[in-house]
Amino acid sequence: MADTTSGAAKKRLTFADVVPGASTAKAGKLAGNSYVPEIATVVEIIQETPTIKTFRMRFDDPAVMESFSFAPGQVGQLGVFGVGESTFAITSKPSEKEFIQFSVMRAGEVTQALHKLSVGDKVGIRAPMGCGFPMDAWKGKKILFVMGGIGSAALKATIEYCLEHRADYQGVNILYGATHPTNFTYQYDIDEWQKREDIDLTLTIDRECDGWQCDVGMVPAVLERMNPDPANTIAILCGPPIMIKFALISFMKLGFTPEQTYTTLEKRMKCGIGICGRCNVGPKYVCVDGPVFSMAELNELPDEL
Amino acid sequence: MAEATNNQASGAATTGAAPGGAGAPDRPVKVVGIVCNWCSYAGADTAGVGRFKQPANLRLIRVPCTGRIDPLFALKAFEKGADGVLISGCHPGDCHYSEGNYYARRKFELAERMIHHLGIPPERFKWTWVSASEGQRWQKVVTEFVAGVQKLGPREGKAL
Amino acid sequence: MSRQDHIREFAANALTEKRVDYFIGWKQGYNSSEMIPAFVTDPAEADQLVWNPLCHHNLVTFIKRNMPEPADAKVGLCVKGCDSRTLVALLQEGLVDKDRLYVVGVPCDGIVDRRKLEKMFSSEITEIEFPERGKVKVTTRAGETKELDQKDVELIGCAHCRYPNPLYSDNTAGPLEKEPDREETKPDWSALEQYESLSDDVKQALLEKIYATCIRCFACIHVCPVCVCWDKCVNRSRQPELVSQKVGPKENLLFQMVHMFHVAGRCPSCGACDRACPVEIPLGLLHAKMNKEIYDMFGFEPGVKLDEKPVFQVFDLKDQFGD
Amino acid sequence: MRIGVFVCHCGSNIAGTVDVAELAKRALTLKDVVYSDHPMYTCSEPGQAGIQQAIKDKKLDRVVVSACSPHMHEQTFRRTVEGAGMNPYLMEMANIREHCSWIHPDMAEGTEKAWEIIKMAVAKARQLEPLYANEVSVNKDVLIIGGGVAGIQAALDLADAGLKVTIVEKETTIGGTMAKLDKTFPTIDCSACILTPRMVDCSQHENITLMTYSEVEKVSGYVGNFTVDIRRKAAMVDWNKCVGCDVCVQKCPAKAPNLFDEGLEPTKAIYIPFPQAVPKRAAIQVDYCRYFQTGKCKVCERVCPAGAIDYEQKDTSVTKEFGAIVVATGLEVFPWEEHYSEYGGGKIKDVISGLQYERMLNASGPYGGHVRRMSDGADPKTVVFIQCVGSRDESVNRPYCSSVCCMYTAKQALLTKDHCGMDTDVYVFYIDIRATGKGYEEFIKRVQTEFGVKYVRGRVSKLYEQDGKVMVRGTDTLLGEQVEIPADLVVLASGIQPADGAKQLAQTLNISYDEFGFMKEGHPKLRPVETNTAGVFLAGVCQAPKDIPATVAQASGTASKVIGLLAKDKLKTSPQIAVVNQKNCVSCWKCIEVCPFSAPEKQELRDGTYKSHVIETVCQGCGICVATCPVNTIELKGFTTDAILDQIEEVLQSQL
Amino acid sequence: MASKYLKSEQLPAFLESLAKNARVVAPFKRDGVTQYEPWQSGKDVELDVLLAKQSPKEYVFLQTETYLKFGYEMAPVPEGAEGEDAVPYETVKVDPQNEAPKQVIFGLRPCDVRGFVQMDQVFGGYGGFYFDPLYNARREATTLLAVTCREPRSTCFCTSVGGCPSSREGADVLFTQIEGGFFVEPITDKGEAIAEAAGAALTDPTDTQATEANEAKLASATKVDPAFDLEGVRDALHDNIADKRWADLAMRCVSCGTCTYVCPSCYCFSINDSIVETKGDRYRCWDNCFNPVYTEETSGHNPRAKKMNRFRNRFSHKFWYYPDKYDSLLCSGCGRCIANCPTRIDIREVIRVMGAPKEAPAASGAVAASAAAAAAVAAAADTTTEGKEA
Ligand SMILES: Cc1cc2nc3c(=O)[nH]c(=O)nc-3n(C[C@H](O)[C@H](O)[C@H](O)COP(=O)(O)OP(=O)(O)OC[C@H]3O[C@@H](n4cnc5c(N)ncnc54)[C@H](O)[C@@H]3O)c2cc1C
Ligand SMILES: Cc1cc2nc3c(=O)[nH]c(=O)nc-3n(C[C@H](O)[C@H](O)[C@H](O)COP(=O)(O)OP(=O)(O)OC[C@H]3O[C@@H](n4cnc5c(N)ncnc54)[C@H](O)[C@@H]3O)c2cc1C
Ligand code: SF4
Ligand code: SF4
Ligand code: SF4
Ligand code: SF4
Ligand code: SF4
Ligand code: SF4
Repeated sequence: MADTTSGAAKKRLTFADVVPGASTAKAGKLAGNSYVPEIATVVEIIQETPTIKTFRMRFDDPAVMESFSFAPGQVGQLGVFGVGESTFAITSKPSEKEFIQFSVMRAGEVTQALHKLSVGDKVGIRAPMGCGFPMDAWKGKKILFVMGGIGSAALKATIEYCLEHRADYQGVNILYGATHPTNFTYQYDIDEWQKREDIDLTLTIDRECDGWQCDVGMVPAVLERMNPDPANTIAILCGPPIMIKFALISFMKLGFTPEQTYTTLEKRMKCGIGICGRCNVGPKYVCVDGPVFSMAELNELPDEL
Repeated sequence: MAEATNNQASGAATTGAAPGGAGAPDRPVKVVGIVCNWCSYAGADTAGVGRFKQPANLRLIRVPCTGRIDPLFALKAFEKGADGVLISGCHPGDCHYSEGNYYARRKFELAERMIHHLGIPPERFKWTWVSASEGQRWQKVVTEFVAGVQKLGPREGKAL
Repeated sequence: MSRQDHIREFAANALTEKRVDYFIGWKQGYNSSEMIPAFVTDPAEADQLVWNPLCHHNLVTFIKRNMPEPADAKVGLCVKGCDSRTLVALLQEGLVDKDRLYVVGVPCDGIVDRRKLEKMFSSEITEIEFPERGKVKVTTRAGETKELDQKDVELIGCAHCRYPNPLYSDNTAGPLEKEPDREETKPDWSALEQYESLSDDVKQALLEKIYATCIRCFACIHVCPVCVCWDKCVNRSRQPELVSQKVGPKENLLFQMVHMFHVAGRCPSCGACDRACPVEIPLGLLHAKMNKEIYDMFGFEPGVKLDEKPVFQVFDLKDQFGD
Repeated sequence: MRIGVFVCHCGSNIAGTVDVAELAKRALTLKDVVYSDHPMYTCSEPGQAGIQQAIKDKKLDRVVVSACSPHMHEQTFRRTVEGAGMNPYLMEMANIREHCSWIHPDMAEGTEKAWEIIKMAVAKARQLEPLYANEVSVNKDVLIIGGGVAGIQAALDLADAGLKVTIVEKETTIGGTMAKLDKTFPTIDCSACILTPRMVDCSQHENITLMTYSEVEKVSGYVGNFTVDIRRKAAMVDWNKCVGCDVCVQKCPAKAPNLFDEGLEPTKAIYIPFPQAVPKRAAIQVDYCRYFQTGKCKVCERVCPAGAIDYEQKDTSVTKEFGAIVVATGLEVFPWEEHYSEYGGGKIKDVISGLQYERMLNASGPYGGHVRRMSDGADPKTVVFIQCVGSRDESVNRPYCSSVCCMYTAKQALLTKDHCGMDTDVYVFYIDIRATGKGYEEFIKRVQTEFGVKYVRGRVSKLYEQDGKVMVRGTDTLLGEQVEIPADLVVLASGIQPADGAKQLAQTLNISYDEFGFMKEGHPKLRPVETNTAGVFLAGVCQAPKDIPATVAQASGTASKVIGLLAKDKLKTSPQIAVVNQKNCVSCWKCIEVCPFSAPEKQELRDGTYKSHVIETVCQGCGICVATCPVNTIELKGFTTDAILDQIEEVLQSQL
Repeated sequence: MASKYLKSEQLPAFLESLAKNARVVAPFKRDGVTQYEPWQSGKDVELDVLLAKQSPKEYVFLQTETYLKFGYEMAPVPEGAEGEDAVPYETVKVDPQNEAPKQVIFGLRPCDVRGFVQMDQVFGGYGGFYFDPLYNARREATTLLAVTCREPRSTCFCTSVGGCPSSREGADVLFTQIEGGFFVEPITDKGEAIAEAAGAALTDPTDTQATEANEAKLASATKVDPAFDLEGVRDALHDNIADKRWADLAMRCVSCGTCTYVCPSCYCFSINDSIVETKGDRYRCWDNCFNPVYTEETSGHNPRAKKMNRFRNRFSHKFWYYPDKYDSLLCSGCGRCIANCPTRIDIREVIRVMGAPKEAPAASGAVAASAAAAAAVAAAADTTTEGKEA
């Protein structure tokens, strides 16, 4: 996470200090014009649910595609020229080199425009942004993913990361809820996960439905039924605000501490680089300090989620 | 106001087309027409069927009812550089939705007066009624209106 | 009892008797030259309330959609003549809940245009007193003191005010002011004449100059009591994008036209927008013209009769315009 | 997005003055346009097949057909794209024929304009969204409001077609105006003879429910699914018991005005309008009833053999569901007394209205068909008819022609001669004679020549009493001289106007009406029996003045429209309607205020706040609410603000 | 760097000399309203009115700034192509914009300058954050010529937030009005260059002039009323975050955002696209945290839905959030927000109430001359004698 309080570099930087293309982590952040998106072409579109589509895009500049890397949990600004940009979690596998992937729920203006895209159309991408999950620090722990609806997008890359580095983690446990069987994203992956021995997957839908074989009930209730052991576990939570609210209560009931419970925040954002002042919750900026926060961090902030 | 560069000056920057020089004063005027589907659009059709010649300066936008037309569309057109705006619909009493044009005429009347208040000559804005059968009247309305606008010439570099 | 005492006494009683949870009036700002809206909840604070010709704020603004919380709070409120018309306009459309309001009407004999005053002195005005009715005594930071006739420094609308006495109130602070004979006299729009006489080109140039200075701060819209959509204003919407977010004379003027159309038939020219504009754009020029034309078209004055509907929400088969 | 553009030649209709091939080529430079073609006749079989092929091959997701007016072929091409699996509302037309090639003979000019029209259509196409028609199930019951001849005719037609019909009639009996008439023009056949059998049919038809002495109070819902509250007024008589024997009426001591007889002679407080009433049931006019006024009497209760009198009866209300509603509320005679002081304003006894005269002529009327002076009961020797009283008269705000008065006056003039003898002097003051029906003109001629009725062209300026006569002073405009006729009886051909309460009813039904209260048809020529509110139809004089043949014809026309509507089990509603994005709704309710169809309603959300919501099936898609909503949070699907603005920008793009 | 003297009559000539190489911006009065505007010869600079209505930030941080132009093109279909090849494909060209004409702003007050200093941190990549090329290009091309305040207004409180009416911090040159002209102190290299370019318009000052300037500075510093004690404000805001008094204070606010637009240090913005057919631009434009839809998410959920939230955010940002990030304040005490707020919301009052530790309720009325103010006066005296690198 960015060092927000250091106030270290007290000298005003000039262009001379910010050599374009510099490669150290810090200079990389400072390099170039962070407002200018990279152009990418849509190479594949997958209709996940009636309102969610997954887009795979390839940067037009092969060098950019090649050097692109991100940490699980990081996000990007995906935009349609003429309509605008919006923030989305990167949902490709962190090791993926062929394309960058986002899953977009149709909501407002930009998402509507994205949903109108066809293969071959151009988009602009600014990524990666924000901080990912401290995956290294979690080595040797059990990871419990609790997600609902489009929240799965935010955790997709992280799940993939855990599966790719399965040996590093003691357990991978996924609880995924949707309103209706047709509203599960990544059905193809789910089928895959269900087959794997080393993943504990629980699917649940809100209400009974014909032909449904897995759990029924709201995520928090199912979570309590699952009764996971908090010991040596990291819980990651993502979904609609109402789900988060009640799932948190369940977690606390189950004995999880705020320090071991993580979530990724959604806030409206524009610049994505900690300037425009839109996504802040108190002194924290979701775009640079987040979107990943532990509950312990959030408890320190004003009640403006 | 700060910068009068292309950044702040409206519109012009968007397309990159040079505003000032383009459109010598003698270019044909461009008139935006917004008409209701049931009467005036059909009236224009009737004029077409009757081969009633009209000036080619008008571009029509079809909406269901004059009641659908926000007077701000006219202002928006002027903002975007229209030389004239024509709005037409069913005669009062003939509205397909029975009341649309009664609301509309109040708004258009105010719009017309305010548009003049903004310094846009009244000849550049007209609202009227043309029924589906009045092909000839459509021709007359269009011809006269366009002639009036053409007489004033293109609008260049105006505030609105 | 002076009007001010009346207001104080009324507020104190209403708060003590719990008839209202809040009382909104005016009080002194950071010095005696500025009055500001006051929200009193404690009867003991009622003596902060003031009434004088600097109390220009239209307090109806505070009850339109962002009525003090909780949602069932009862509110006491002072209104002047022009303010009351905005209240009536809201009531006409059922946009405020009468039962939650306790309105003290304050008959008004003119409000001082502080900006007019500012332009008369080179140093900052730090003190304004009213030694007697109709007189204004101004003191500046440089120590200069001057006594002026109130009529000379009043707001532009006050000279021809047709409704100095509130048109809707539950209680009146003191005796009524003298009203003009409204049967005899028509509304006066002479202030517009000079602008109206300009040529189209001059008008355009002038507007361009005026609206170039607007910074789109939205103060005008947010203080407007009859604008009910301030938090969802279409001027800020990108879907549809009726007005671009860019600033420029065209966009700024268009943005004002949006506001104008939305308050047409509901705006009584209370002038709140005009006074709120930090860059002093004469917004009243649009609203006065609009009201003039509406009067001409329908013989309608906004916010006067409770049982009327704003003219653009209704129609009349007999409307006489159009061809 | 992948748009295909098809620029039609329309033979030489378009290609003659517009370079279609060039446009098709240029179209490919537009953003999102991936395919273009210029078929010879796009609407032809091969033309449509070409579009469908391109949709499949080129994976098009929007289609722009640049051809004729959408009024011509929008439906055609919607079906075309639908046939290729595309949503029909993703097709947009650019009208380059009626609006371009046919009116601009110059090729260069025409091509340039067509190009911009196409660009606008493409701009709009980008904004199009797939739309899906809503299906609603249909209730097959029909409500008919008004039991005059119009209502009766429609009811019988519908009932015969197997639909369940309910007639709501505000009087105690059906029959309406026609039941009051004596003979009918031009055949002079007896009105009752032809009407009463139909009234009886109504009461006996298994598919017809009569609800007389009832009124419609509230209507909600939409075509196929109306919910109607009907209030049945208390008659103070239990109609299940009443057998219509008339004993109570004979014994009742209290007099009351007889409205059926147009007030000629009083009836009793308990009354049955006329012997052939259907249903034949008694009702008490409480305002005149001695018991209700003084608390003593109860004669009727004592004499009623069926024990049907019930002084405690209260109004009752029922709620019923219908799929369609027919309005047939008919007419009312123009209240001339209030407007014509020059004719004595009702103070001169021997001046009566045409309908009163019908009652006088009627054998079952108060005088058994005996024509008499109202003042002294004497036989009249001179009878003067005055036409256009309350018709075609701006000064009383009745500029329209009542359409039946010329004819019924002629009829009454003829009957006068018949009843009072050929030696009776009969004058008719007229302005014009309107006799446009079949055999009507001939009838007038006969009245004039065969029966010697004297027609005087001119207005009567004054009626006044002198020496027991009514002096008729007027001008004969043909001779250009003043005339003054001492008359024994003067009959005013008072015009007709919509029934009392028609405007309120129209408001309840949400249909429009003109300033006089005549209900408005959907289109004066093409939709004469429909209204603009889907599912509500008109029959008879409630729509406009007309005579019985026209009334009956219209009623049958209406019936066939209703049958057509209800023949379907499901109704498809247009998806091009308004939707509220509730996120931004500020609950100002202006949309509710202005919608002519009351489609928007207040909807309570989960958090207890109210936001506007447009009832899909009620909305007609006019967009008035859209232009009114200050926060622009209502969108009219298919005509979104963004689409309109984009078109404006597209037109002016070269201007910027 | 040597101080200079500029005669009042020489001011136009001086500005003229600047205008040769750069655009000159200065406060002018138009229709009774003083605003920073591009200078043209013949216009009289307005220095009597202490503060222009708006801060000069709009000249560096533009209210609307197009930073990207783009255009879609459909690649033409090669002659005779068939099948998939015949389908035109879309390309998009982007053209980043970042023009920064040279400019000199004359007549800003030290608090205006301080606004830039504070914004510099945000945009300038302090603390390892992003470096904003748009702002910085303009900032580098801008020279700031500040003028010492003579007659502070009743809304001024720079001394309470660590400033002073003659502060040199951030300015390239400081002008101080004295008898007959200005005492001119070039501070930075940029300032020095300006002084050089001015040539003969500037003369060497006499000692009396230097003393006079000193006195003027001291006098104006003492004229600024102390507003509050900065000590502990940050922590108090943190502790008071859920305090009910926030709602009471916000009551009178109409949530318009005027305060932020006139403020020299508020910098929130929005990014929007506009397009007509195939050509469009992406621009950023001012926005503000009082805008009710500012934080509203697409679902309709708004983290700062209430006026109170937004109100609290602005003041907390200035005295808590920003300090946590950049170790200084985000307010220069210019008082513009007070004077231009339609209901005269007083930031001093807000900080007095909410910035006071919970247990010790704020003393009503003005705080006795605070340590910070005293220090500021002292500092002012200090800086006059000897130029200090900012
Ligand atoms: C860190 C992060 C990760 C996200 N990941 C995903 C994801 O993987 N898949 C997905 O479908 N959605 C995701 N979202 C939500 C997504 O950003 C919004 O649905 C999207 O911005 C809606 O934009 P719009 O243009 O369609 O709506 P509009 O209402 O038209 O948006 C207008 C502007 O508001 C902003 N905005 C509005 N709502 C939000 C919001 N909830 N979050 C952020 N910005 C907003 C955007 O900047 C947009 O430009 C994520 C949000 C954040 C902050
Ligand atoms: C004096 C006179 C003479 C005429 N002579 C002839 C003639 O000779 N030949 C000819 O062809 N035509 C004649 N006409 C015209 C003829 O009467 C009409 O054409 C015909 O009666 C119209 O029928 P209707 O069903 O539309 O209306 P009506 O007969 O008026 O029936 C309407 C019915 O609706 C009922 N009603 C009204 N409002 C409501 C409500 N709100 N709720 C429920 N029920 C309601 C009324 O009580 C009435 O029963 C004459 C008319 C007049 C006035
Ligand atoms: S208050 Fe003035 S500056 Fe602000 S938006 Fe309104 S007109 Fe523009
Ligand atoms: S627009 Fe201005 S004058 Fe009119 S009501 Fe609103 S604030 Fe008052
Ligand atoms: S579009 Fe609006 S006004 Fe028109 S019918 Fe539908 S809801 Fe009513
Ligand atoms: S007009 Fe618009 S804002 Fe007002 S209630 Fe209707 S939908 Fe809501
Ligand atoms: S917050 Fe107010 S006082 Fe502080 S710098 Fe901004 S405008 Fe000036
Ligand atoms: S503090 Fe004042 S200027 Fe700022 S938003 Fe509130 S009312 Fe507007």
